[in-house]
Amino acid sequence: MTEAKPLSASRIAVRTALTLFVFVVVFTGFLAGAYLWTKPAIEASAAEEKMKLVDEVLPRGEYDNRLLEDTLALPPTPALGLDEATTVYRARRGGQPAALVFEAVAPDGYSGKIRLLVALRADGTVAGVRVTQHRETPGLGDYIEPKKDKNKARPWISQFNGLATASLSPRDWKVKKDGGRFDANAGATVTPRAVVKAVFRAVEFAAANQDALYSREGARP
Amino acid sequence: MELLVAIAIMALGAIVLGAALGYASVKFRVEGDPLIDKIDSVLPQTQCGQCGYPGCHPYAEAIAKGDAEINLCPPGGMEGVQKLADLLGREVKPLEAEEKPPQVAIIDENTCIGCTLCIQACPVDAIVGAAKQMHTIVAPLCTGCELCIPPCPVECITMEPIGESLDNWKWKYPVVAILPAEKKAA
Amino acid sequence: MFDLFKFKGGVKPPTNKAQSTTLPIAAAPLPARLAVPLHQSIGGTPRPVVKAGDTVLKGQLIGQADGWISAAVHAPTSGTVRAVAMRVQPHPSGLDALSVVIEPDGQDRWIERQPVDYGKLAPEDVRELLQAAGVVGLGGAVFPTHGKLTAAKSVPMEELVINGAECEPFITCDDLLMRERADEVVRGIGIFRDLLQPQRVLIGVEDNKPEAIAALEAAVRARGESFSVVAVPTRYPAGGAKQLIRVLTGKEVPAARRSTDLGVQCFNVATAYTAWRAIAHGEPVVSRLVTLTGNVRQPRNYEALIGTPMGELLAVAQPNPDTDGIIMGGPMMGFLVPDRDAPVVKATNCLIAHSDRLFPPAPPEMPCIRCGECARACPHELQPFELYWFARARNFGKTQEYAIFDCIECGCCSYVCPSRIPLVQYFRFAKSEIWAREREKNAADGAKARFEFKQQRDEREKAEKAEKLAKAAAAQAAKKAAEAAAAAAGEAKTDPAPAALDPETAKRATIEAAMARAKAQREAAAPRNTDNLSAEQQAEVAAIEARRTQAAVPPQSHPNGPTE
Amino acid sequence: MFKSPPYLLQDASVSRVMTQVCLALVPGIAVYVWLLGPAILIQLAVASLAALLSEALILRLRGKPLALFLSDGSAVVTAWLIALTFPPLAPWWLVVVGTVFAIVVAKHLYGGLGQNPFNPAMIAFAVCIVSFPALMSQWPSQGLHLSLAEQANIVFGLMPRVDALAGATPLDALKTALKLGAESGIDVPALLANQDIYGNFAGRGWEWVAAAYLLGGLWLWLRGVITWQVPVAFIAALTAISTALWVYQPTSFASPFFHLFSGGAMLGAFFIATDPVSGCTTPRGKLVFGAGAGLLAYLIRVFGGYPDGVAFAVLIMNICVPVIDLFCQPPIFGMKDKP
Amino acid sequence: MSHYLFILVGAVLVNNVVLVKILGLCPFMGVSKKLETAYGMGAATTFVLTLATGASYIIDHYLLMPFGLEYLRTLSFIVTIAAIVQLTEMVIAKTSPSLQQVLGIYLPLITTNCAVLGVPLLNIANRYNLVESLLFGAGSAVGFSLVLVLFAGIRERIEGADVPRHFRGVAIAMVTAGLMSLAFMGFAGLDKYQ
Amino acid sequence: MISREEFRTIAQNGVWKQNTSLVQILGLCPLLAVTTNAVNGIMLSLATIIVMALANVAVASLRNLIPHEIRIPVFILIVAALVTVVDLLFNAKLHELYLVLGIFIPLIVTNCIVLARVEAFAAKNPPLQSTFDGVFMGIGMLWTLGLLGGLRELLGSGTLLGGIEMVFPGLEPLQVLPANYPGFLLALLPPGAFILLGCMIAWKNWVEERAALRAQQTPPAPTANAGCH
Ligand SMILES: Cc1cc2nc3c(=O)[nH]c(=O)nc-3n(C[C@H](O)[C@H](O)[C@H](O)COP(=O)(O)O)c2cc1C
Ligand SMILES: Cc1cc2nc3c(=O)[nH]c(=O)nc-3n(C[C@H](O)[C@H](O)[C@H](O)COP(=O)(O)O)c2cc1C
Ligand SMILES: Cc1cc2nc3c(=O)[nH]c(=O)nc-3n(C[C@H](O)[C@H](O)[C@H](O)COP(=O)(O)O)c2cc1C
Ligand SMILES: Cc1cc2nc3c(=O)[nH]c(=O)nc-3n(C[C@H](O)[C@H](O)[C@H](O)CO)c2cc1C
Ligand code: SF4
Ligand code: SF4
Ligand code: SF4
Ligand code: SF4
Ligand code: FES
Repeated sequence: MTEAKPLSASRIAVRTALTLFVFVVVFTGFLAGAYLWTKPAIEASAAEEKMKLVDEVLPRGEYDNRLLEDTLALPPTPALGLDEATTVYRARRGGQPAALVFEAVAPDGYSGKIRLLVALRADGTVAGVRVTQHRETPGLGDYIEPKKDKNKARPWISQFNGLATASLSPRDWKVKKDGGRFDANAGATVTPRAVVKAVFRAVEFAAANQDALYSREGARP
Repeated sequence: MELLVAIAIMALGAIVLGAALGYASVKFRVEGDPLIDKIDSVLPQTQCGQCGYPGCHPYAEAIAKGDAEINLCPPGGMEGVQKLADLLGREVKPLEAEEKPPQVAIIDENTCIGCTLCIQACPVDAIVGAAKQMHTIVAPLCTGCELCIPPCPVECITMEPIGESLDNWKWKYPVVAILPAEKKAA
Repeated sequence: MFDLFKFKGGVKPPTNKAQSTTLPIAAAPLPARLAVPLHQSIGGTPRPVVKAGDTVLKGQLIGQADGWISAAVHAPTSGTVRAVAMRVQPHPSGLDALSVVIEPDGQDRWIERQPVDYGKLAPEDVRELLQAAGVVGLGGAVFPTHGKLTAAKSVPMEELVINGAECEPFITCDDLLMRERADEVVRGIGIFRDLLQPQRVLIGVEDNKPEAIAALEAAVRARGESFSVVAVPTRYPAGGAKQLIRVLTGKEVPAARRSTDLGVQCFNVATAYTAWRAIAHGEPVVSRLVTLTGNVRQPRNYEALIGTPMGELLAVAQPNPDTDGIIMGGPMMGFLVPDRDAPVVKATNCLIAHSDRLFPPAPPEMPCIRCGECARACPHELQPFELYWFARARNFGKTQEYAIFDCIECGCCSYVCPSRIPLVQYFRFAKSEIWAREREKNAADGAKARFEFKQQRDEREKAEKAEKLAKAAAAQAAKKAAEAAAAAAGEAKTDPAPAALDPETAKRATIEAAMARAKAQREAAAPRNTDNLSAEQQAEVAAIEARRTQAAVPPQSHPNGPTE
Repeated sequence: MFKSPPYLLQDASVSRVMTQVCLALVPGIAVYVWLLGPAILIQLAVASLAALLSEALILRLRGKPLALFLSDGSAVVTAWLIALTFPPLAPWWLVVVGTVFAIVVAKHLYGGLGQNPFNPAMIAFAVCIVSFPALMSQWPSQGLHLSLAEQANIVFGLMPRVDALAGATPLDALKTALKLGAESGIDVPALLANQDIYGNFAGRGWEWVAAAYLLGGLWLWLRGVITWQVPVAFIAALTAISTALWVYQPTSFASPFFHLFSGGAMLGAFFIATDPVSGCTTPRGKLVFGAGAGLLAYLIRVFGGYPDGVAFAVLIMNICVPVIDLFCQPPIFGMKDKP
Repeated sequence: MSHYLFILVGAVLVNNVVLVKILGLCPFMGVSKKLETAYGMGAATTFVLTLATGASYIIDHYLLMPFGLEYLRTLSFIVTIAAIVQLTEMVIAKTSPSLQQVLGIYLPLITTNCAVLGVPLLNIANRYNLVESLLFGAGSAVGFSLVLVLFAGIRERIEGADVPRHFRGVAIAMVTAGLMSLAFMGFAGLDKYQ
Repeated sequence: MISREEFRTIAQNGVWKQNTSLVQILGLCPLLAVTTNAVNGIMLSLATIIVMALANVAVASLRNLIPHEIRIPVFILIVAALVTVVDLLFNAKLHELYLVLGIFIPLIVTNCIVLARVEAFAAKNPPLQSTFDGVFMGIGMLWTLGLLGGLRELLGSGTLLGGIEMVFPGLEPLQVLPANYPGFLLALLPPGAFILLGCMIAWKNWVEERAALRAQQTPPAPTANAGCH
């Protein structure tokens, strides 16, 4: 190392800043290049990811529009248990409303919020429900997630599939233990109660605002 | 365009940080290394050079610089290694040489020729005597480093283990009565 | 009545005192040989003033006090000094120490005793008399008594506490002393009182010794003194000086301070007795009361000469056949004497014949369950289990944080421990390790200072030598210049150096053999770690080597050295 | 012969201490059996066996004397406390997993008796409730009367675990009810009025078991096995916080009586938080430890994710023990005026 | 208001960075052998972490997001943090040699403490605003220091225990951290009202 | 170039002797956080290997250009750039796994191993050695993460290679233990990770002790000869 006579603080500062500057420019450039190169792939896989989720609640065959692009921004909606803005996806078939896919939150799970993705057909039947995020007790309350459900053939969450909302009274929207029509694993009824309640509220909300939801101007293809 | 914005923003940050760092590195420079003194205080100060350095302080410097292992000082023993490991957060390593019991040098008074060679060699002035006179080692001052042995032309210096007396007797570690049920691991 | 305070902790082991109090004090028979250790008190070891072959009289000085904190040692009986040599000590280590071995002549002849009226003496003279008479604390600590007889300058002396508690089980020598010689004890206390001038004198006796209390009270009354004889609750270690001071005065003496700083001083009753004998009868301390008890047929207190072999003394009490050892002191703080020949010393208040029947071996040591019993029993309110935890792990720094040096080794903690851990042993181990370390550290500091001094000196010598050389060179250059100037014609000049070296090379041959040997040895020692040294280090090593070679020069001028 | 002073020793031993703890548990166990059936006896046996076997195994592996340590009784205390905190009809392997984990990991990895920083029994409970929450929250429903043989069959998996047995403890039931919240119209006093579940003042049956633990605990204190600081601080803290919230909103918070006599409160106060090994040892430290455990137990059982909080509260306080003790060192002899 | 309290309690206890989120383990393991060093490391980390959350929030919101440069987060955050650490180090070395002696060897380790980068990233994932970010950052740091100190206390005690040979040292420390983490699961749910 | 001997030491150090997880006790966060199954652990290790190797090359080649006072920021800059590239790649190609690994991909930057190796090795050694060092350190990390992940998975759910479908769509996890194995959930949670890692470290201590014992029992031939009478 060169043991030159000590430079002044400002000289050193300038020298260091310049060296760092050069390195930063080079590496940021490199990084930005990489970003631009992978960008399309990332966007594609993000979209695919979303579609995969949607596919679980709403079969592809039921609509023909590009669902991810026919969206509506929803402000925070207490009826859905949401305290932040979300997006509603609108499925159409031949231009006609087919189904709504939207998020809902059950605030009163055993250990906090349970986030759901709900698909409600235009005819008032539930196409499907999926849990997207939860913190329920592993091994006890987590059977709401089909992957964790011991009953692989008919996971608990699939009970919602095809429910005709119109034919149900509010009393039915309960677990069997409370006199409703939904099963629940013995020893863990807090979680299903919360989910059932949330789905019920979400479906009611969507049904009541169906027209507005389908028609309001959002991003249309 | 995006690329240029990215580079511009990062470059701005780089200049600010670089300037701050460069400035601080000059303004806050510290001299000396307090670590060396800490290490030195752990070393036994026998000054025997068995570590391969001319005395304890140079060895401490070498450790602080990261040039030397912490297990080179036989007089410090495993305990010293342990202390250094604690101080520096390094792993404990077994000592390079085996530990010796404490000892003092004794000069055979009949053989000594009074050459003063051992006086020069003793790092801690533990030998008294004048040229052509018989030399004696002041036992309490002797650190047992053995440095005086090689220079003696007539081999009159020997090392003797320090015996137990009422002054240095120590209570032993209490015998632990719990013994393995089965034969002790041989 | 007197308001008593309490000390925390303590235990109540069975006292076992009744056995040895049935008979009065008797004189122990004269042994065949006495070995009197010179070091019998805290402080400096007395210097022997007799040598083998000397005849001595009873009470004749044989060891001169060495320094102020030290006490003289005297011949216990008349006879001949057989040796001044290393003899086994009454110490757990079983190591030897310098002792005066005396063969009694059987006549037990006193030297001339000089009673004095201490009232006429200056206090310093009284203290010196006590030192010369070898009066030391007989409560166990054997601290030279004269050293404790000065009041602190800044604090008024409030209480003089006299320790007649005798809290250890089995021991009854103080009890019998107080019963039979109460008057002399009270007179001895009078001496202490006069020297220290306390406001009150409190004599503390455990309430399980009613006879002693009665005797002392009678003696105090008879002498017209104002001492209070106080019965304190029987609880070990009520006789510990700090505990007794606490109980009687409410003062707590911290470990780091002296009791005089709090205006209290404490003496054992036997110490007071010996002080009186020394002053008023001119009798130095040559004997003491020893309780012989335990696994013996006839427990009793004896007045035994210092230096009596313990085995021989104990035989007087007729030990049972299964006796397999002797405990010196009580069962709580005493220790098994490693050798039956160890002599009775001033600290020997009791010998207990040991047998497994009397003291069953402790069940195996279990791990500490942190139950806290020991902490509740500790009279010094320490946390013995923490001390143990760290002592066991050899974490001595932590033991000091937990105040290991406040531990008085009373044994209460071991006594109560459900895990049967020899806690006190761990503490003794830790303490002696810490002391050893302290010694080592002092030695290392000294070594470092001397090393640095030597280095400086070497530096200076080098510099001086260089200067001298430079001067010589300059002088030579000047001379040469002058010569050159003189021989202007430019004669060929001769170099004087080889000529100067010649005689030296010749001399060197004479000790070549020795040098070769030394070199071989040096080389055997040298290679260690030298191969991967940095350049500077190698340079430094080379410099050291150079210095050594240089140092080898001086003796070469004395060729006949090796044969001397 | 190696002997060291003092040569006199008091007549005391670890096994005696542990035996006294077991004895003190007996009244509680008796009431338990009387009111809730004999299944607990099976669990006690299973746990004790598992504890002794695993302890023997690991002692062997570590080359320690078997007889000495097996007879010290500490493993049995651990085992009994595990059995008493697990649901009485839990499958046998659950108890075994918990016990083995307690003995091997929580106790012997730290060197065995006396050296474990965490309470082994509570580690067992925590491990099992975290790993097997379903099984750990199945308590026999009230009024379920099964014979010893039937209960044994359930425990050993020979009989299906009927749903009827999936009751909940009073604490759990209360918590579940509260979760349904105001909209379900349930308030605490109404709920607790249900004699079938809540008995006289806490859970039906449970209140008397707890009372018996209290009795056993007092006996331990009289015998000097435990000191007063931990139980008193524990109970005081639990009472204080539960009273405060109860007074503040009696419709949503249960009374202090309920909290003191349900779940593991009494067992915890006298037998678990008092574990000398894993708890604080200084007098003031014990007060802090007990109060902290009581407070946390309440917070966890009322606001947290688990029906009862005693186990986690004790474990959390175990973590703090060294630091608490460090700051609570009592002054030593002669140093009282100095801080 | 109570929302902020829950964020804080959540960060300190319920979602403790070390024991629940599993971040910052290397210094947690490395600097917990002695209580003394644990105090120092805790203080230093608290300082750096709080500063880092603030700085990264500002960078993210005012430099990166407006230009859609989110992919530069990692890069810009970590470089900023490294600079902050180095500045802290220099300032400490100059102003407090005693602190430097205790922390000298460990301060550089802070840069490689995952928590210091992880917490800002979690802030973004949680979409916290500035105040929330700072609270979460400070809470995490306090949580880190708290468990570090408690852990050091236990480790000092275990030093003296008769731990089986092969488990001595890091292995038993790891087991201890596991049991601490188990105990911390007891806090689960205490922040659910957030 | 690199000698065989050098190569062997580098390999040995990386894989066993200086194993980052078991000996250096560094890089613990990913080690414990992502090893809920073997696949996660292995994939993250692969990402780390790439970063480490490239970072070592970069630093070793540029080491003479970097001024001392900004050494650390520049090293970090290099590492961070590489990590971001890997992050982008995972996002693009293995999106599901990307979501599972979450912040632990960007956290490779602060993985102490990477910087420690850069500081300790690459900054002082030529590029080739540094590359190998990075790769073998990574391999050491890979097997520990894989093993720990596998153990946790097996104990926790009775399966192996869970999550393999995220890397190779179409493959299925193996059910190793009986289907009615209740699952020891603790193993999948943080406490289980800590405890199992503790056991792995103890296991390594045990292996080394045995190796040392064996080496002692069969001393090298000449010594044995000299030892006999
Ligand atoms: C540790 C633990 C975790 C639990 N987690 C859940 C859960 O996530 N979901 C749930 O519904 N019940 C859970 N429970 C059970 C509830 O506390 C309650 O007992 C149950 O939901 C009541 O169900 P029941 O009405 O069928 O008796 C848990 C219980 C325990 C002890
Ligand atoms: C170096 C030294 C000096 C002492 N000086 C005095 C003193 O001046 N006055 C005094 O009363 N005691 C002095 N002592 C004695 C102790 O403070 C204490 O009183 C004595 O050891 C008896 O205590 P014990 O038998 O309870 O252990 C001294 C002790 C030592 C070691
Ligand atoms: C635990 C313990 C118990 C003691 N018991 C007594 C005792 O019973 N009687 C006694 O005179 N001294 C006893 N001592 C010694 C006293 O502390 C103190 O040294 C003595 O009273 C001072 O007087 P002295 O200098 O005249 O010996 C005991 C000391 C300790 C540490
Ligand atoms: C008063 C008392 C309470 C105890 N409590 C427990 C306990 O809660 N859990 C436990 O495992 N062991 C307990 N033990 C037994 C023993 O202390 C424990 O197993 C040790 O932690 C093992 O080292 C207790 C022992 C006593 C004396
Ligand atoms: S070996 Fe130890 S004692 Fe000797 S000089 Fe070196 S450091 Fe000092
Ligand atoms: S006398 Fe010899 S052994 Fe002793 S210190 Fe001096 S040189 Fe070393
Ligand atoms: S009495 Fe014994 S077992 Fe109890 S705490 Fe003290 S040392 Fe430990
Ligand atoms: S021996 Fe020491 S620690 Fe034990 S009780 Fe006595 S003073 Fe306390
Ligand atoms: S990997 Fe080292 S701190 Fe996280």
